[in-house]
Amino acid sequence: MARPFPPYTNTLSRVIVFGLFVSPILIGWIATAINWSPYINETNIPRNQPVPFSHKHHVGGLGLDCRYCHTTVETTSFANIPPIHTCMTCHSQIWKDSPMLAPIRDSYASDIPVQWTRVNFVPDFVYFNHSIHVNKGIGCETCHGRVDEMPLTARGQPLMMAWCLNCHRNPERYVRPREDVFIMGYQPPENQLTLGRQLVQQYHIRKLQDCYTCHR
Amino acid sequence: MPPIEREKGKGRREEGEEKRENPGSQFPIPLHEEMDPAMDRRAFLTLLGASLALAGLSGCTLRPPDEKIVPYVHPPDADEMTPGKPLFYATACPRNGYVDGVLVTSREGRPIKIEGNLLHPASLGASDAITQATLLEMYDPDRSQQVMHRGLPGTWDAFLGEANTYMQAQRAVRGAGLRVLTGSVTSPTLVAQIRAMQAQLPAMQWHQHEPISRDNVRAGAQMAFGRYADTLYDFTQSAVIVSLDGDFLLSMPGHVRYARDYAASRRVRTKACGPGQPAREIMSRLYVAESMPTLTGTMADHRLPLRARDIENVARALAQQVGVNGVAPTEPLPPEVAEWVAVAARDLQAFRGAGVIVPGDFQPPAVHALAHAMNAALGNTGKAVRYIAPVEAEPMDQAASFRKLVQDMQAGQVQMLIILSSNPVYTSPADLDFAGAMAKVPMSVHLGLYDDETSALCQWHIPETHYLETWSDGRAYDGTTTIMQPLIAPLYDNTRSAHELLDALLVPPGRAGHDIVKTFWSGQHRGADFEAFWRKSLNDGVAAHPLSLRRRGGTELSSGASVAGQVSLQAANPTSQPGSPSPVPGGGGLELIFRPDPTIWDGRYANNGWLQELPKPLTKLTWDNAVLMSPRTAEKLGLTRQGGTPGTHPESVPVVELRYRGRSVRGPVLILPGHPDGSATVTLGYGRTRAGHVGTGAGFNAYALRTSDALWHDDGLEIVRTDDLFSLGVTHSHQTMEGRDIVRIGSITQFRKDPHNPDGKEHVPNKPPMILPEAPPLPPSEYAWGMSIDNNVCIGCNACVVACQAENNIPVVGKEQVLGGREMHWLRIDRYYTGMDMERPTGTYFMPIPCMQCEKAPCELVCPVDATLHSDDGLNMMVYNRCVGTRYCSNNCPYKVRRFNFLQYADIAPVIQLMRNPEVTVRSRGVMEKCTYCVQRIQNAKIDAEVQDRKVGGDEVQTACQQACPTNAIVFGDINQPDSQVAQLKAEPHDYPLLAELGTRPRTTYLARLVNPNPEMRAE
Amino acid sequence: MRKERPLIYGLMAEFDTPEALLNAAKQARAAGYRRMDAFSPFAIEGLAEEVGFRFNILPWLILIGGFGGAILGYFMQWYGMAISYPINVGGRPLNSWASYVPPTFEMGVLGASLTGFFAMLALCRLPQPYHPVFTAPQFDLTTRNRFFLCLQANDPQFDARRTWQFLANLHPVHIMEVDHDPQDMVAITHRIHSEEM
Amino acid sequence: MAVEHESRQKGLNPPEPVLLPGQTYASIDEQISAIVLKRPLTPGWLFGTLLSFAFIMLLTFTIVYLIARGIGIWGVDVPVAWGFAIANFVWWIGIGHAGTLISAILLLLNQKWRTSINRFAEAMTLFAVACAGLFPLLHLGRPWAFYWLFPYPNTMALWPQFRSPLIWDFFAVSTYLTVSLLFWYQGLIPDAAAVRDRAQNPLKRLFFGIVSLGWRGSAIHWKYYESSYWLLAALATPLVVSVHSIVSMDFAVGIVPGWHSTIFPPYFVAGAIFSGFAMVLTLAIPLRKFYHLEDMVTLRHLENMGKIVLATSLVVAYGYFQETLMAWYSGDRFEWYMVQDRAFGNYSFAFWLLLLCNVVAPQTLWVRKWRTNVLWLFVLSLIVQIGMWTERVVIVVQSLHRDFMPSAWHMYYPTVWDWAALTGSLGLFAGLFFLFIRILPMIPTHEVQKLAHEREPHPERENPAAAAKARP
Repeated sequence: MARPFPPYTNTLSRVIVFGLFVSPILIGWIATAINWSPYINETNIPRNQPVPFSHKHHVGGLGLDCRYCHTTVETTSFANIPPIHTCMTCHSQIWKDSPMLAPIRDSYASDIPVQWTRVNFVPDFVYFNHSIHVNKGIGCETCHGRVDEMPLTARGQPLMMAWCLNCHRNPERYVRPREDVFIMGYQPPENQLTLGRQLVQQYHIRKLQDCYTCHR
Repeated sequence: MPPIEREKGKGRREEGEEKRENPGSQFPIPLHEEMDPAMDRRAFLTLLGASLALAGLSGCTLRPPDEKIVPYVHPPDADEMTPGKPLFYATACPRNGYVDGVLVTSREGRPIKIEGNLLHPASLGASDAITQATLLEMYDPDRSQQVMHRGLPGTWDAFLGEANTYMQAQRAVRGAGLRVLTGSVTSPTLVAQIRAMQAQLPAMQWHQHEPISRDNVRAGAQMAFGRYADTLYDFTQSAVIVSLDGDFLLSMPGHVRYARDYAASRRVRTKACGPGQPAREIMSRLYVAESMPTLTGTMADHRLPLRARDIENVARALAQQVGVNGVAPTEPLPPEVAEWVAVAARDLQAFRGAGVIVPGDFQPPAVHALAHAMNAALGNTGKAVRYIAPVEAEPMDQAASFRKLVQDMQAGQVQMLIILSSNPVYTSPADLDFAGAMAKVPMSVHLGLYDDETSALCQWHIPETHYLETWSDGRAYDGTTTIMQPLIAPLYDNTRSAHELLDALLVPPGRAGHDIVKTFWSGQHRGADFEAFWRKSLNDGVAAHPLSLRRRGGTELSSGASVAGQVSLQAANPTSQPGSPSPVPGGGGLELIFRPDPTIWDGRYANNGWLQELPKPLTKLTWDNAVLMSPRTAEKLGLTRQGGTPGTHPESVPVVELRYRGRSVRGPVLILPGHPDGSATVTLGYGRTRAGHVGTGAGFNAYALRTSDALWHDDGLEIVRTDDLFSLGVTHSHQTMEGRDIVRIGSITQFRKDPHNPDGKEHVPNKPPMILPEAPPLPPSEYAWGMSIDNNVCIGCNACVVACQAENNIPVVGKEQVLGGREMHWLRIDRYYTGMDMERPTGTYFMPIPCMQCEKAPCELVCPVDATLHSDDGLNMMVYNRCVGTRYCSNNCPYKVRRFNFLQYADIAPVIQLMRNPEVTVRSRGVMEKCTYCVQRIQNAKIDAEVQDRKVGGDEVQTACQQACPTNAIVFGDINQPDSQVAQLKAEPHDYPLLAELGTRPRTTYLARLVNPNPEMRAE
Repeated sequence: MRKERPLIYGLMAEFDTPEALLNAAKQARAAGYRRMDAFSPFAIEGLAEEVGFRFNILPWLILIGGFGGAILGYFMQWYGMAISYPINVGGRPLNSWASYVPPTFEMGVLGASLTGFFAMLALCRLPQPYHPVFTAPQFDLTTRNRFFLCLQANDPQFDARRTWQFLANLHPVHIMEVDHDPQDMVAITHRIHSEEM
Repeated sequence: MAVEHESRQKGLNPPEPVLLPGQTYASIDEQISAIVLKRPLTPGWLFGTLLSFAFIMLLTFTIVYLIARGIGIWGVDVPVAWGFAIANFVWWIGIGHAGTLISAILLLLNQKWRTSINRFAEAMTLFAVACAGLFPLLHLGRPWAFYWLFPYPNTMALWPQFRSPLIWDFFAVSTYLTVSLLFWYQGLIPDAAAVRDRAQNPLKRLFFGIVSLGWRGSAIHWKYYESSYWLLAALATPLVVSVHSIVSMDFAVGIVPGWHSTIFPPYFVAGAIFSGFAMVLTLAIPLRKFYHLEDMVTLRHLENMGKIVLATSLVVAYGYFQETLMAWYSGDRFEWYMVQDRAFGNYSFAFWLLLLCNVVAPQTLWVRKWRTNVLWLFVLSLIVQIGMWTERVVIVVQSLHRDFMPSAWHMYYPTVWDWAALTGSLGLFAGLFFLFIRILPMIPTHEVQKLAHEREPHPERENPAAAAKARP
């Protein structure tokens, strides 16, 4: 009669059966990991720009205030990208021949805007409003990270829904006094929670979990 | 207009899936192709910003694609624009010469919404469906963008060259061969320009042709006063209103204001409920004798359907009974008509000086003369009825004028014809062969928004700038003047306004529109500070100027009394009334009635998807016109609706051939309850052959039957049934309420007895006993949004529907989809008939149905993915980006207010993207959507309030529908604040929730409809 | 008693009726054999007990699996709806337990069934494509119409000759040796036979 | 006609045995494994398979087009947002109930006659559930997002909404599929072993060797096997009831008149068994004919199934009656209108058709002569399936097309794609089944052998001929 299966098939088959158990879990775990990883949410990945603008230099070094360029951040939903005009206020005086700044000068002359690459953005169906966050004592740094340490700007935080909710559910952990909003490298006090709760009261901050807060 | 930032320059778009679905729409290629390469820089940047949003459409990798972000080169002045903040500009929307004041919302330099202008007397903040829809007209990709010369692309300079040679020739003959054809004109600037032209070329002639002409009104005034005059009504003053085929709620100039005033006279409140809603338990009474069902008729307490030609007779009888001397009915009245007349007459007598008689624009002059006489005899003149000098710059008998023009053209006397923003080839009466006559004109110029039927026959076609891109001016029905300012630089280069064209012809190369208008006004302006006047006029949208002495009224004709004198004098000897009794009845048979279309008017809006898909108020018909007739007439002709034959839609209707005065047209039949027997109504404006992708081929052309001697109705119609069937996209085909508690209808008398049950029926209490234990009460919320809709003053005019469509980026789906029951309107207006017999319904009632925002929402319970759920402040949230499209919520919604994107409906044409409201997500295929109470407005209001550390006011947020409503029937607000208007309205006794027995606890509730019948009238 | 690992796996007797097999198993048991197994095309009442089947743990495992699944199921729903992201849905309570019953039940059944099936495999030491008995000639008939009893060599009672004798007394259709390594099967059987005569 | 002839000559009393005499262990095994191992490709089988594959192609094309264009290619609209897709889903799930029912409930009830039909009944269950599972996915507006119905750790920190009957469906159907699969597979193991041992072709040996997991029929194996098999049956029984109850709750939880009814769960379950057994008949009758299994699938089986069809048909009829009665008795305006519209409205033809098929036609089974008439049973089984499908369509479409607001009422017209999806799924079902009967033993050998053993202890002794024949 024909020889039956060789002995090693026992081990083999058992391994396979075990694999059937484990593989779905493993695959799911890997998928989740990827989904939460910077590869997807692009955290800390510097993006190339037509002009290698350095926040490190301008903010960290020269100590410019965020609002010097992003003028509308306190009043509108959108923290505007500064017009070329703003760049030229200084760079018509200093570095005015630097080849690095050629695109800026060209744009200023030709009136054709420079096309920057977006770094921080949320999907089109998310309605984020800068003014309300800034006015309620959420620091720029809280969402954008230490911009003053970014030679080339990168996304400082994952900017995904779970991350947003984290703060919307516990604002007291992140809120800071209004006057400190634009400070980089702000050190939260030891009593952040007590201070936070007090500020939440004072600024009338609510825990907004309603979908309509961001999606319309 | 400033260039814009990319950030807001787009309609919000759904996530990845949709991007994957439209790989074709990669910007910028398609947009560039659409635009003239040499387009103006600012306009280009305007588009650039928008279109860059589309860059995201590429690629579908795991990671989102790189997005570009484009800053200004030079920042805009802070007062001009802050990115992310909407701006509002006042201007005016012209139609048939008259303008309605509007306030246009602009985002980053792009107009995205048209609303009424609070300061403008013809609007008072409200607007109508058509006016709001003109926004889409501006962004219409089919708009003419290219100077055309004999059907081939030409250039403006070439045109100017050729035109000049002709103008020179004309100067030689003092303009004997020059003709200018316009519609009705109220624009002072335009008039001045034409006058200037006439001054240079005395022999030239100015003809007017307005397809929806008001010749009857003018002739009527002539008859009564011996001169032209416009009539103004003030329904707030009136206790008894009698309309003789006068549809003052939808089609008359000033109808928006009239609706507002009429509603004021009908609104019933037990307590004062905020501004404009005083406590009053009396109603005006409305009698309507009409030749086809209109919105005015549906509001009537006593409605009398009559063939159009019988109206005059009723007018005579009524005049006789209210004491106008020397008038008598030309033929005896049938009993029920006689009774109607008698009762109405008694009522009018009882309320002398507090009544109004409104003649219909489409009724013969004699009816108007009689109305004037009656108003005078009853002492209404000077109170509810006032007369002003004509608002039109040059009133004339347009029919005659147009006939003259055609004759001249055929006689070869016309060397140069300038057609300003009208489409005579399509709209000309069938008996005048305008198209044929065009062949005899060596130089014809057509200025128009579209490359249409007329431009096809003209030597030159000049693309016209839309009024939102134009400096101009115009006057409202009451004479109020508005200086119109552009919201955006013309989207397309080469476009010219009428002003610019005429100016260029007079003094080549011509000036810019801004200079023309401003120069004119600086000429008009007496007194020092012109700039102040100019700025204020632009800001208010109402010119503070002699042309309109008072905000309301215009130059008074003369004291009411003396007018009354003239009138009675005239009316005393009817023989002196030319052409009466009119019109000459034709050769028997059925009566054919022509009416403007309630949505696309005379056909000029045929390419407007919003209006094409807007259900016509009564028939709920979309995308087509039809032969409207009463059930009995249809039965007589054997045209009752029949089931489908293979290959046709199962609900198809028979197609008939209309034979009238030797011409014939084929069209589908639609049975309209309440239509008088023995007549058939057709609406104008359909059957366009060169309207554009949307309008071409929709419906049949009723102009082909219309003759210049009987523009509105005449006998002699023969209806022949054909074997063909046709499918009509009717969105609401069921006539009755099936005895369900939907619209509550009561009488004012019953209301005074028991305000809680005005209809005298038993009702399920608002909160029925629940078998299950009550859910724990929701945590106390800061706000509780709610809405109250007053069925009593809703006239079903559709203004709210279009407002909603514009505000919420609601797509147009097309006729096929409507046939499939997939129209997308978040807000629909239901129309129900009451009475056993659809032949003679006892009433017609409207009910706007937005989402009820139920506190116990059945839809939420069944959504498997939490895509629809409840917010703290009581909104029934719909999260598009979470929706997987099971459509269970729609099944479980008893009000059927949910709409589903069965296919990719959202239009991805780049130019349409510019129009989108950036505050609202554009929904992709496969997701559910519905009314959100304009949550974007709520959220922004909240944010603004929070930034200022204050609370949102109870009436601070206005929904789009509320804002547009001419009658203030819709009120939205925070019911947590007892002093808010909505809270007060919900406290009214006759407030009720729809389908209360289901226990859904709607946040939208209704106020019962009340009628005020005359007890003297025998019940039918 | 041999101390070293027995040369063969065991002795196998082939019978042609279930009854004969059952009887044989009984006798073997009576004769003090413990390490044995019986093979048949279909289940035979009481056979398992004879060849040394004791306590059936399977039902208890399934019970545990079932409750485990159900508890997990309800916890998941309660946590998701009431703790992790509490949202007002249709004005219903956050912990609307009634609505959570169906998934809870399904999870319970799922848990139980999975445990049941895989525990069965585990207890049967399956999958096990190779087993010495497969090498026995004619053993393939065990899935058709033959019934086998195998006395294993590692049984303390086992002694090749005596056991053979014992089996022979049960009048099987055949007796054969089952070797660990099928290769020299034939040789061994030859030797034994030669010694017999 | 051969069938009638057969029943006449066998005489009708006493009731048919569940296994005809003269079968030995060997002959049973021989006959069953032969179908898989020895039987050549018959043109009939080939034709059937190819035909069903043609329909599978149709299905595939429909799916591709559906995903490309959107759900709008079907006739669904507002208010009728669910159309054929959901009706098909419910119908298929219903059919999928007979298999587990036969194998589980009848096993517990110790019904001997189940043995020879349960294998392919279970296979039928699997394939039906597979077809059913297709539709809820396809009918989503965004099918690619279906996994949002499943709780998984996502960056949105969101969960499924467990109050929704659709989620219950998701759990019920997936559980049901899993359990039926286990149950079916476990039953298959010993038979796969049998085929393995018969197979000459090494590939088939390998295949069945893998499938049988090295089963060697040890007494211990049998012990655990039976204990687990019984317990699975005990679990499957409430499961099978729960599944269709939950499916019925998709409707019963809704407030739509014609859906919102407490009678739904029992009446859906009965309907499921009804259509399910009809499907078993549809499959069993040709099978026993073409593969000459009259000895094992006897008239007794068919008759018993006929009885069950009759009984369930009565339950279903009671359901219809209850619905109408309650609509009238409750005095609910909407319910009552719905009932009237069902009987006399736009879709009344469907309503009367389903009454004819589901209530009237099965009554013939009171007569034993009809009940044992194989041809009539076959025809009737088809009628019943048409009837039950129509019932689902009526429940879904008719109830929705006229609910609360007369203004929103609108008709539903199926498009060609609706029909394509339906016929396509039929093709898928048939195709799978054709493959199954070629590849796997369609009758559980060991159970039939046990049956034979219980009937006569020593079949081999009594038919040495057969025994000899069976000896390789």
